[in-house]
Amino acid sequence: MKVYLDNAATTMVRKEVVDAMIPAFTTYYGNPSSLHEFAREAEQLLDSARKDVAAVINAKPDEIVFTGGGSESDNMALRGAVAANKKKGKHVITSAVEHHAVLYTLQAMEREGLIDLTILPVDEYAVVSAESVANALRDDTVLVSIMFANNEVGTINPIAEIGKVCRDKSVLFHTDAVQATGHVPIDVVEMNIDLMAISAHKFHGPKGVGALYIRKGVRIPSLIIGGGQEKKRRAGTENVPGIVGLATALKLANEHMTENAVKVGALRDKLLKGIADTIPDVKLNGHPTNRLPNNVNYSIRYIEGESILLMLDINGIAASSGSACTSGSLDPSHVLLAMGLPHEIAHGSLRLTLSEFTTEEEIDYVLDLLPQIIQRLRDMSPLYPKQK
Amino acid sequence: MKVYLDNAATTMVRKEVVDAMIPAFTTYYGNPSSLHEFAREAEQLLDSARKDVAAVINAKPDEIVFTGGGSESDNMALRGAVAANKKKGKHVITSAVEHHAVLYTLQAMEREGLIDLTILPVDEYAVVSAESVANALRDDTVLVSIMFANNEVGTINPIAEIGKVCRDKSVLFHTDAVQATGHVPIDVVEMNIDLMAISAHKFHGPKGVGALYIRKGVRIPSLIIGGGQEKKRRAGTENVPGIVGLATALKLANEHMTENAVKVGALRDKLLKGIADTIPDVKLNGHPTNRLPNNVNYSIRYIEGESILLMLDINGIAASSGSACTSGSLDPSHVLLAMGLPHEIAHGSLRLTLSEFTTEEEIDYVLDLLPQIIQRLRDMSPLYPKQK
Amino acid sequence: MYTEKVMDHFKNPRNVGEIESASGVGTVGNAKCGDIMQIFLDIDENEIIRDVKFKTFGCGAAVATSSMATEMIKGKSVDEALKITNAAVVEALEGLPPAKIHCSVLAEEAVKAAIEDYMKKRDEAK
Amino acid sequence: MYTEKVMDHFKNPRNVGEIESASGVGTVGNAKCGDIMQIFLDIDENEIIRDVKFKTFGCGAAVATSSMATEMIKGKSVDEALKITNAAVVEALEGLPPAKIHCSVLAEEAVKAAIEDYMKKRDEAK
Ligand SMILES: Cc1ncc(COP(=O)(O)O)c(C=O)c1O
Ligand SMILES: Cc1ncc(COP(=O)(O)O)c(C=O)c1O
Repeated sequence: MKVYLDNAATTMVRKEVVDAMIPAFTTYYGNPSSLHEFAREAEQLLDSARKDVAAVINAKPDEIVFTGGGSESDNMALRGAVAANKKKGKHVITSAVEHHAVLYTLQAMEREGLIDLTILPVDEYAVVSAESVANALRDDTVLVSIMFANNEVGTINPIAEIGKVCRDKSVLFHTDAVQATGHVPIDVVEMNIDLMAISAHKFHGPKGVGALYIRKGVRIPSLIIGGGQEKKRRAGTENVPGIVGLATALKLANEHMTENAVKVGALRDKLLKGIADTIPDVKLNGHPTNRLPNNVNYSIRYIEGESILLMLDINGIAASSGSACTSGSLDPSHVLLAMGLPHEIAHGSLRLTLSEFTTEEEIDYVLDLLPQIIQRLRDMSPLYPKQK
Repeated sequence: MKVYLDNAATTMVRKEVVDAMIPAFTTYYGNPSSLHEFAREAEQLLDSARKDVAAVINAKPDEIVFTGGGSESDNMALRGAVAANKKKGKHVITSAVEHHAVLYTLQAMEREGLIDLTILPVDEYAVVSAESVANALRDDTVLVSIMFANNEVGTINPIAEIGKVCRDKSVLFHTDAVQATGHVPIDVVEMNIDLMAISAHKFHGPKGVGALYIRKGVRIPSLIIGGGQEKKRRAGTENVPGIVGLATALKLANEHMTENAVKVGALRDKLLKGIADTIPDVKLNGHPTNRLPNNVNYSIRYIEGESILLMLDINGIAASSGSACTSGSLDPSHVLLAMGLPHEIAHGSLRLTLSEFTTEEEIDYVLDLLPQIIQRLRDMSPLYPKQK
Repeated sequence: MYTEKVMDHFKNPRNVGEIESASGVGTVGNAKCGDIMQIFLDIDENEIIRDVKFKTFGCGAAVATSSMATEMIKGKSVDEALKITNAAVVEALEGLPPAKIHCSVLAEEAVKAAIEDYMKKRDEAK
Repeated sequence: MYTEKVMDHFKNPRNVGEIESASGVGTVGNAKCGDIMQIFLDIDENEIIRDVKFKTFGCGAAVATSSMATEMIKGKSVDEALKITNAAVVEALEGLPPAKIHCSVLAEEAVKAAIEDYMKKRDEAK
């Protein structure tokens, strides 16, 4: 049996999305900037994709800029917002549990002397509170960047509250919503969001395409300079098939959001409970209720994450430990450490992330295997207390 | 009849490429950074794509970084090379006929105070000579960026000579090979190229994916920061299907390069001659022989480019005037002006760019229609001498 | 990018041509900017525009606005024709892309230049 | 990412366990860095390693290098076992990813620590 439980890393592109993309590869392949029928067809695809994406987050179509992915959207938002506000100041606030596309970018900008950076701590559930943001704001604060939902532990932040705090002080608020978009409701107006990063491959769309919501009135320079595409906000021939894929996937995710949250949430709860019931010495990471419906993250004492992944993989189960991009590295998750976990426990985390394509049989299979795997590895571990 | 002659703007994705991409959307959809079978499958696709791309330009696989397109590759090369050589100096040399992804980026960097910029003039054929580069080199020159082939007029520059001049002085040489890759032979070693931008959608690959060749030993910082993908040179989940598409398209283009150059070149020559024979007062733009095999660019006196495009479009023919990304703008082509054309003539240029899918019937159709269209517009023009 | 109305006037421009010994001729724009419009008027003794022709070097919008402007003033009195505005031309064409509004301005200017030329000739003839 | 040999030793680790009243025990690494290796030796009067067991907290490479190292020294004399190098362990495993070489170093260190422990005990007993 093959079980894919690494949907926070990336998702399968759904059939409807591939079907929607194919005509843009082979028939409506014109460059939208050209002046002819092929170009107009491509432009219409772009326009309708932009409308669809905007509608899902309650934005206006021209507030959506399509990019080459979530990381590019984050980089563009951060560098752009800081460059546009040089005169006002250079203080930026973020949190300790951000994705590296935000954290490393801001840290690089700090090293380049472009910003003064405040990295807010989080509570034991990885929540960033609106109060901590409010307390960190200074007269020279130009940007607050707090993620919508955490990619490792699934915790959802109080984005509307943080947005309000920022708007009240006229400070730009960027949120990395790469994990949240298509999974939980987002209203950029109600939540007072100024900038928001989206990535298609996290909701059954294609890799290599994303979007940045830029609220009307917020002007930021381009990260990629050249042709006048995307109203001069992002140069480069538009990735029409990818953009169509992003929009199709997001529209579908949105239409079935409630129903999927219930369905996926039920399987997730079964998995959560099953693990807690059959495996001793485990600790749930992330907020118990304010979390993405598809996220399970446990620390499993006495053993190390990679070994668990390898054992699962041998048995056909795809999972992860921390985030995908750092799973090759030796450091334990910066998210778990920021939540206060000791190093040796942070090393032993297991993230299982479901999708609407996950079945109950798959969950049963995992619940059947996991206890044996854990026991086997524990029996090998010098940390595991004997006779336990 | 529908005739697509705007292949310099973008190309149709060929069937073999779409077929190669589909499994990466729906089956091998893992995140290459994860630790499981889905991830390893995706990683293998990436590895073999990297090998294929490297082989075509005589590079080593780990000298290839995949990006979100030609513009991103150019921006990354330029910003990266300058940032990496701050200590040596900040003088950069480029040419007046570069694509805006190079020219506007360098001009923005000049405004930001990051560089001193020398923009070399070109000759009447848009050629940048190696002598002019040699003469412009200074002790504090850190980068030369000269395009391989021009996107508007198709002129091919003496890249190997320019590369030699730069290497002799240990100055980094970047070439924007977006129009050349897959169309003419490129050998990065023999040509002494340090950095080279590639874009898939110019050779029947997908939009939104490109590559940057970075010679071993050349270290440049990332443009997009975050996860450790592409050996920490370009953050963001790898666009596996797009990269597979790029590699498949480039491999095919390379395998059939000679045969296509002959086939496309013959049709191009028929079109060139047909226009010269039937339409008076036209001027071929670009080098008569050192030009891309698929490029036709004529200035057509007394009339304006957009009108010609509209008339062609009404008759099913997709063409362009200057480059696609500026066709919406009011300025005449900066390339034609740099070549010394007067404004009113630069306004009336027509670019017809063929592909291996162009047929003789299509060329005949264009040759049949074009004289009437031109005559009709000339009859409407106050510039057209009477009784001519 | 263009409305159907614009494309109709581009494809089938009304009143293309010149008028020999016209009552007034107006030429505006320049080739450097990519647009030249020329309007020829034939005005009768009651100051009614009996006939009008145009020649245009320029983009689709330049041709369409010239064509539309000639239609709008044909048969009108000189005084009425002077009231033509670029906004009215745009409206009659059911809209123009933002980057092309300047063409409608040129069309308005061409009409006015032709009428001024007529008035100058008329006053000189007095 | 791992060779077949590594995966074989990870899936079927040789000599897992502990030895009660071992001749020597070596423990290296720490949980903070994500790897702990423990090696237990049973050494006979001729200084031959009669039996060896290990326990490891760590990644796949940590398990595989421990397993391989125990295989390589089992039946060997203490002197021979002291000559084990991390490079030899890597070679026996047909390679390790660059980021995992430190695991082979740990395995070498664990063997040496266990032998040192044995020697210390032996010398104290004299
Ligand atoms: C010479 C040249 N450089 C760069 C680019 C930019 O490539 P892309 O549109 O893939 O970003 C293009 C085409 O648009 C080009 O023709
Ligand atoms: C929270 C978060 N931000 C940003 C990213 C980066 O997105 P992408 O890989 O599309 O560049 C990811 C996923 O990789 C993520 O989970």
